[in-house]
Amino acid sequence: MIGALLLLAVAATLAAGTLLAAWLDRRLAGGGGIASLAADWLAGPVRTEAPDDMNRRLAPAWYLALAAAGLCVVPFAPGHAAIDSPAGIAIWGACEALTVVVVFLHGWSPNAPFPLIGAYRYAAIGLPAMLPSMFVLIAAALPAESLSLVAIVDSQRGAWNVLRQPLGLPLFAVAILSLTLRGPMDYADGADIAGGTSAEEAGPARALWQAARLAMLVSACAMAATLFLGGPLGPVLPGPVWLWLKTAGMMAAILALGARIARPPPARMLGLVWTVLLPLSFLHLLISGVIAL
Amino acid sequence: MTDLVIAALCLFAVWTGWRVFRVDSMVRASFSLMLSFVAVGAVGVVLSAPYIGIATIFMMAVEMMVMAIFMVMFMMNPAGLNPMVMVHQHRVAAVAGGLAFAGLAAAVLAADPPAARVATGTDTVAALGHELLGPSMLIFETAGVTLLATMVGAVILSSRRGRFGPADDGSRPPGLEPGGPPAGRQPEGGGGHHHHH
Amino acid sequence: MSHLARLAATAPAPVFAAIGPGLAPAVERLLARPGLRRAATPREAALLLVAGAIPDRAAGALDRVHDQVPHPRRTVRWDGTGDIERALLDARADLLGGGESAPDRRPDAPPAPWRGKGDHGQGGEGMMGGTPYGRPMAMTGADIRDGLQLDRYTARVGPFAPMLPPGLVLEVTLQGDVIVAVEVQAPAFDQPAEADAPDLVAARMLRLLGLPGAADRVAAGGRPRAAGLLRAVPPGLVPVGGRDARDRLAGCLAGRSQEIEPPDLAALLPGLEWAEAMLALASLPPSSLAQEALAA
Amino acid sequence: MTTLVILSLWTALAAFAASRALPEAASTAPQAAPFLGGGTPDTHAWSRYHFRPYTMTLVFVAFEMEMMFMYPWAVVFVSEGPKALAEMGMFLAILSVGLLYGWREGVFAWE
Repeated sequence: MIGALLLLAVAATLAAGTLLAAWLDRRLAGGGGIASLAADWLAGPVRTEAPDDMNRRLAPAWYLALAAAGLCVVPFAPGHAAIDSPAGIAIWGACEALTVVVVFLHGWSPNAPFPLIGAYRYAAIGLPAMLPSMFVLIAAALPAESLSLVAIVDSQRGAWNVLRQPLGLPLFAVAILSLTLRGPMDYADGADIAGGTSAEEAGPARALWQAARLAMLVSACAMAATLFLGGPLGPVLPGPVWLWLKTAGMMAAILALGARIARPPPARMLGLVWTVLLPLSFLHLLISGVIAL
Repeated sequence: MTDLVIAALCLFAVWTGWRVFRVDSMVRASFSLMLSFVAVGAVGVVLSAPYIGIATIFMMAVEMMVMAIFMVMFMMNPAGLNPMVMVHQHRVAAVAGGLAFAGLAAAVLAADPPAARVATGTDTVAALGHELLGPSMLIFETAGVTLLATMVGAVILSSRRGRFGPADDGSRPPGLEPGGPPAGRQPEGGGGHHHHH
Repeated sequence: MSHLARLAATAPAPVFAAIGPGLAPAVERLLARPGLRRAATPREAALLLVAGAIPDRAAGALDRVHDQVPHPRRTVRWDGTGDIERALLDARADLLGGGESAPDRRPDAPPAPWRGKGDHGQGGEGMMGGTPYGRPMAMTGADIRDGLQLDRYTARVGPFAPMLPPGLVLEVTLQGDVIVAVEVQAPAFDQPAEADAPDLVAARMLRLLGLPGAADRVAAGGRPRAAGLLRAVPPGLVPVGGRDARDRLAGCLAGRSQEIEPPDLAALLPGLEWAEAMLALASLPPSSLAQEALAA
Repeated sequence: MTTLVILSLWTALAAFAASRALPEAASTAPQAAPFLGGGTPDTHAWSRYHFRPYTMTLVFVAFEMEMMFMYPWAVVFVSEGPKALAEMGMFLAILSVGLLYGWREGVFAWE
């Protein structure tokens, strides 16, 4: 019974969150907004020369499914998640890894030059950009003594992780930007490659892909709120409401951040990820470890 | 019920594994193999080894992504625009496959799996952690160092750019005195990339 | 009109601009208006804005871009006068109300005949031969960076590529995303002096740095309000006259206009990664890539 | 088991939705041609794509594999105490050596 309710909550959060994300995207980051999604949906489809049809149609679906799967491990109330697995954060990590695969397939499948460049660029940056987020997940598991997000939420009853692990949220923000193809980490869809993996996509397929990007934003921000802001913990209001509020706040912050940081060419970013972000995440794990003991 | 699910997952793993050799595109082949491993990971999840199952999926997603990159990079006709046969040396392949299957099947039948069920509520992840920090510490550390050696080896073998110039120029360190012979130990003959100035 | 169409009608009209001689600055400022959306590719657009008199040499390219816009689509021509925003919005409203879509301008024929040829009728033979699905496959060639002999992809980009100045046609050969050879096939169209204005040059660079909002603010005379602008540009990128792309961006943001001698693109671009090359090109004032400049 | 059921549920739902929402499309030849700003390509885009940071991916895979050990380790970190801290120090040291070596050889770049 509670399980069905939680699944319903996941679906509702994803749907409402996607609409909110589209609205915020338009207000804060100059994105298309809900009306543009509708406009894309109404446009006619395009099939490129000899494409990989199966992967072309499935890529947006997998992206959406990964967003939903990721959101399932997030507790909506203290002690209750749709998937309360002892390997919760590993499930989220697997969703991150599969996102790289899905974005690559999206760019590979049209058999066209700009999407192809976008796909490979994303693989080059998206793969190593996952490493800092793995350190962040591992560090969050230290004080909780568990990989389950329910336990991670419980461990924050005293103090939120954003205080105990100060480097965590900024590092995870990089992962969110990379997962949702935004701002400085959007190597799939650059303007120099005419929109990259989406350059040959029109009509419902484009609308679905854009919606999936926003859904992934909801999911990733809910995860950030759970890892660092105590998830559903909070006074007076019921747990889910706190989670929604924190998630919406994270979404606004990520959208504003993404629209205000320049994106270097990929070769430069690759160096930054390995030589700046990765040492920082070592430091983060060390600090979190010492504090947890 | 569990048995049925496991059987279905195994069938899926075998089917996607078979697809690897039937699709023409290197990308499809790589990700078919990934799906096969995902099914194997899912079997792990069903068998009360959630971490190992999910970690398999996690690792294989990343590794098959890298594999797809290299397959496309080095294989002729990587997208299968011209249909082709993905299996070479049919007879050898069939014999090798049969032998491998027989060997693995024998190993499975000969093994003595623990009969006791894992009690519900056992924290298998913590048990794994204690094992890694306890009896299996040496294995764990050896794995760490082995992987470091892998990293260094991969870099040496694949990188053209070296500390002292491109690898195909010998990547020679500068001399200790200006114009002198390169510093460090000299490779013994047959290196193929000697520069005599 | 369905509910969805009514909702879609409130969205900014997605416009892909094919810019001819003389109108580049006007179009760049036009597309920053809130009622319009600059489409990065014709696939994203419903309207094709043809600004100015397109020279004959670009007529075929214009038809190709036109046919790539998904249905329902409409072309709007603009000579630089009149209320073009109104015209675009009217065309958009008409399309959403069920107005007729413009038919293809080029014949529906594949780039090379292929049907029925080859063992499986896919147009190819063996592993690499023939023209499967109408095009040959790429072949290997030398590389400039690490010497691996992998496939080269040769294509002509432009004259309406949004990342290049309008009119410029480059025949580029890529290995991966690194440019290994460039030939300038046609120079950029002549544009008024305003196209070289520092704010527009800066805006073009900001757009390539993933900051469309900041680009619009700068083009409207404001501050970019974004972080890491100069650091994002790799140092030493395409130096011309002792100043690299980063210096040029800093100069443009400070409002200094620049005099640049025409660069030799065929010598400067090979060896650069695509994003770096496009950033370097955007940092040059378009007049330095126009006819008399390249002829000199 | 619940995990598996829920994850397969989302996957199946999404795949079903995509197959309904995105019907097989057909385009005329001029519409199907790849977008190059009005230009034309000589060949198919699918090719032996020269992925530049290939050395990086090899270092990455080894790195990633090493990190998979850290998840179970994180769970017992507090209960094992200083031993686990020393362990982490060693692990980070090993990873740092790999990182430093890669950096010195310049593999985190576009070849």
